[in-house]
Amino acid sequence: MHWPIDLIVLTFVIFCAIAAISVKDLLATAILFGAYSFMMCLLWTIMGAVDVAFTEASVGAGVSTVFFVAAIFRTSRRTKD
Amino acid sequence: MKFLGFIVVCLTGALLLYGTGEFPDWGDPNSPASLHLSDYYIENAVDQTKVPNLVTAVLADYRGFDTMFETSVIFCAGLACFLLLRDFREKKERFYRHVPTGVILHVKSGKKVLKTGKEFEHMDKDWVPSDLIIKTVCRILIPFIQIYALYVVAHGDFSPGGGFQGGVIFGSSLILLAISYDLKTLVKRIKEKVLGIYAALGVLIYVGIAAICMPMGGRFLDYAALAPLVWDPHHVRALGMLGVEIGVGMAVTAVMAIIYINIVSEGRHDEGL
Amino acid sequence: MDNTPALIVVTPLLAALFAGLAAWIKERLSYPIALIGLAVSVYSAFKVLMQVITSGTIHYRVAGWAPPMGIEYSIDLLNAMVLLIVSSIAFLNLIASYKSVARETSDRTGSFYTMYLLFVTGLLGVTATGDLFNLYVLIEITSLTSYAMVALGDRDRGPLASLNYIFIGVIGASFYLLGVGYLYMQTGSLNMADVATILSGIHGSSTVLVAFILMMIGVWIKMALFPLHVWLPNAYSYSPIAFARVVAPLMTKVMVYVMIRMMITVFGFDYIFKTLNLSHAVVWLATIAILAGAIMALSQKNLKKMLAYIIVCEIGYMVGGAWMGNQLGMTGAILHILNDALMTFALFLAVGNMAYKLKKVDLPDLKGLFGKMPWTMAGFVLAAFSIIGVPPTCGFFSKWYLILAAFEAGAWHFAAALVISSLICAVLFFRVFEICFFEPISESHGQKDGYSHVAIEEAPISMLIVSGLVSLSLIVAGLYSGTIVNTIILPFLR
Amino acid sequence: MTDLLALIVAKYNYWLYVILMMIGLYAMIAKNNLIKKLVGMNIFQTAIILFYVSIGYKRDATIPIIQSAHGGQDAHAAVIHAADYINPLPHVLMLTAIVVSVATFGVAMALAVRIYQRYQTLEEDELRMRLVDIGPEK
Repeated sequence: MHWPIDLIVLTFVIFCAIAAISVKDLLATAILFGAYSFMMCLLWTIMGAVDVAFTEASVGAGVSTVFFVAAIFRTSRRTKD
Repeated sequence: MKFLGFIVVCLTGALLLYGTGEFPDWGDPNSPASLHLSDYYIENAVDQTKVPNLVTAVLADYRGFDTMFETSVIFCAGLACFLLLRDFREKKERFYRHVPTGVILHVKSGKKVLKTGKEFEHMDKDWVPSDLIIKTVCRILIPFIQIYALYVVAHGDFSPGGGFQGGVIFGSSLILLAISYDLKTLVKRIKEKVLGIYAALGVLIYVGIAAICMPMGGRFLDYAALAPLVWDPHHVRALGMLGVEIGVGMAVTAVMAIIYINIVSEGRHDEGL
Repeated sequence: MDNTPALIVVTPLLAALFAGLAAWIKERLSYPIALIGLAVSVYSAFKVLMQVITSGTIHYRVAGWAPPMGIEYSIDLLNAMVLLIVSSIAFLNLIASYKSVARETSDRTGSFYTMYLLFVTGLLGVTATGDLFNLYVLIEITSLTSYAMVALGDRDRGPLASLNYIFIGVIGASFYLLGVGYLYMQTGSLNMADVATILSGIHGSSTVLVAFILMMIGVWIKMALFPLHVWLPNAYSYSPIAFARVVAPLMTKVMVYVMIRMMITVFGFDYIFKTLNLSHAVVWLATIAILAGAIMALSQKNLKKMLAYIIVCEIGYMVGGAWMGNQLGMTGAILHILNDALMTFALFLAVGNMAYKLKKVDLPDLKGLFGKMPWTMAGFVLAAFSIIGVPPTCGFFSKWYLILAAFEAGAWHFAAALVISSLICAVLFFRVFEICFFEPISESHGQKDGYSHVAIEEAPISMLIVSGLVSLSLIVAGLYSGTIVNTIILPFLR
Repeated sequence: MTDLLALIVAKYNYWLYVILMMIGLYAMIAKNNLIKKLVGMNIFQTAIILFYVSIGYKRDATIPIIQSAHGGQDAHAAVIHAADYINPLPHVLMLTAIVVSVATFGVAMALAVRIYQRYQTLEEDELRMRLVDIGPEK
């Protein structure tokens, strides 16, 4: 029975998601989004999807965040919402 | 717009929740999803393909056709970034740094190119002095990351991982090089042309292995037809999958680097993070 | 072993990769490679169609695994017809657009052809596949290529239109994917035929209902049915002309094909029309779509935008016909896939020729075009007649079937919308003809007194030949539509 | 009480995935900044992946890598029980979906950079104003 762990991580995921779309600094969004991806990856490991979790760890938390930061570097950090 | 969006979202949520009403319980071993195809794969995949990681077996063999197009999607993304952003015009403004004194030269326009070497070095516009610790650590780390990436590609048959994950890790090692030094270091080492050819070649390895099966008397992607070509006909499917994974790894590595370089330098390939 | 079904899809993909590689060596090499790849694809599609007509549905197991385990191509008459349409239109367009590609994307033609071939691969794969998830991956290939292409065309507005297209397109594809997930939850399978057999036992399930709604919304977003059409006009009018000419006739039609495939093969008529009884609601929706598309087309000042709204209107015809719930309606809808692909292609070829010479195609720019580009205009007039529905062009026949179906089902509002939209199209096109024929050329073009002294400035010969060929094929398709219905559509529906 | 708890345990994963998806969809529709919209798009896509992975999960089962096959020769000796392993098919599908989503994300980022190059802003209302400024379309 590991549903309590699953539930806790899932709550974290939802917190990260809400935080990522509501902070007013895009760089913070990028980092929170990386945290979100990593939490998601933990969740999938708990559910036994190791390959998917591995991919998410390298793509979502890794490369996507880098693309994100790169794009913010070339555009702007400021946002109105 | 916000209010309308809220209504649409609530409607969608209600629809989806309504659909969950008749779902089997979470983790129920007797749900239809885990009985029909899943049982077949779990019981027969190892026998038929000699690959213990079922995900790889299904990914590269039973549903290898999906994966082929998935690799094409990645190739397509790299190509799209190239097409959208690549800008072949040289920037007129250049910065150089005189290494011994630390004096910065700002060339506003003009054709003359300073020879970079011991005395002068290129400098980015938003330049910060690169840190010795970061440079050294990354220099040590990068080869290990790359070896790990190769391990992930090669060991995808037995443990989690495979071409895609390995490729992403290898690609991120290149990106790390660009971040810890500067973009010019990466672009100088690996030419744009090499990356482009690698991306296309990776997908071509996949499609090529799949297509060779046809003149060999099999169907498209039927690795069993390749048996006369390999040294170990008993494991021909596993070997076919390995070849395919290498192709995927190459394509993904190159595409990740292409996307990063183009985004970070706005397509000019001169300066970046 | 006969591998022709696989060749239809695989050769464009292989050609795309070789074209991509060749572009790094010499940019000029990629065009002939693309041409050869598509030619093989057309030949294979033709061969498969003949085979299906003589000996019935072809089942091709990719990788040699039996259907529910592996991916299967099951090509019946409907698939085979759409495959032939897609590959030949893509091939013809490639011939016609050599010059315009060289002009619009001068320093990266190789990449353009690679992208083009990948797009065609996606469309062909969507049409040929018999697997629900494979369909999703291929839809993503077509979408990704079109996102990039839309951004390439108009440098000012293209990227923004493309990003909006991405948001909407991702929602559409994700809804489809969710629908597949809900189906997988209840059936445990992804193969269309297999899912259909399992579904026939669990028609009452709410999960299946939600899956059906999600998949339909996803496909409707992708085909731009009326309230979900917002991405289409911008996306089609900003992309480079060589790409617009292939995306406008094919993308939406292939998505209509996907909808019909879902209705017939996966869910079945019994489920849709007896268990759910959704026919009335959707036919009303289609009626509104037709009227809205036609009225929005009236208010456009740019020829490309106007045609894009006419496409929105035509989608209403096909959706309405398919959901009418009788054989006539389905016949009309399938025949209209063929006819509308040809008509739209002919129209966009003509517009492409104009855009090649005039640079922009706002309505005032077209003054005196009959004198300047007589052959192009001849093709345009034929295609316009076909859209309006003048016999013996092919547009008339599919409309005829649709109207008969509407009468049979008692859907008077749909029949009325068909007639009204045809009238609006007539008004639209005659307004264009009037501008092109009667209004004298403006001073800025360098001519002094009217069209009598206008030098003929035609588009390149390769464009004209293709344009003429396709426009003539509208009449041929019209004359032979009885044969098409009897040999392909009716046997399929039985 | 125990019934309710059992129901929650049985279904909460699916409910929370719906909530996550609503968050993503709301960000895509209602947010003003294009990059925020992209984040919403990614959340939306990962929510779907979470849903698929939840389908595949089986109680009391292990990850879909067959242990006995590592042994080499005696691979056929051990009998494989399907109930002991998690369903691998959703994982395969989701690997593909992740790849597709990162590809879309990359292209969208490239487009965002292009838009910023042209208009110096990524806010939707400002972009709309700039579009009015450049006048009627060509």
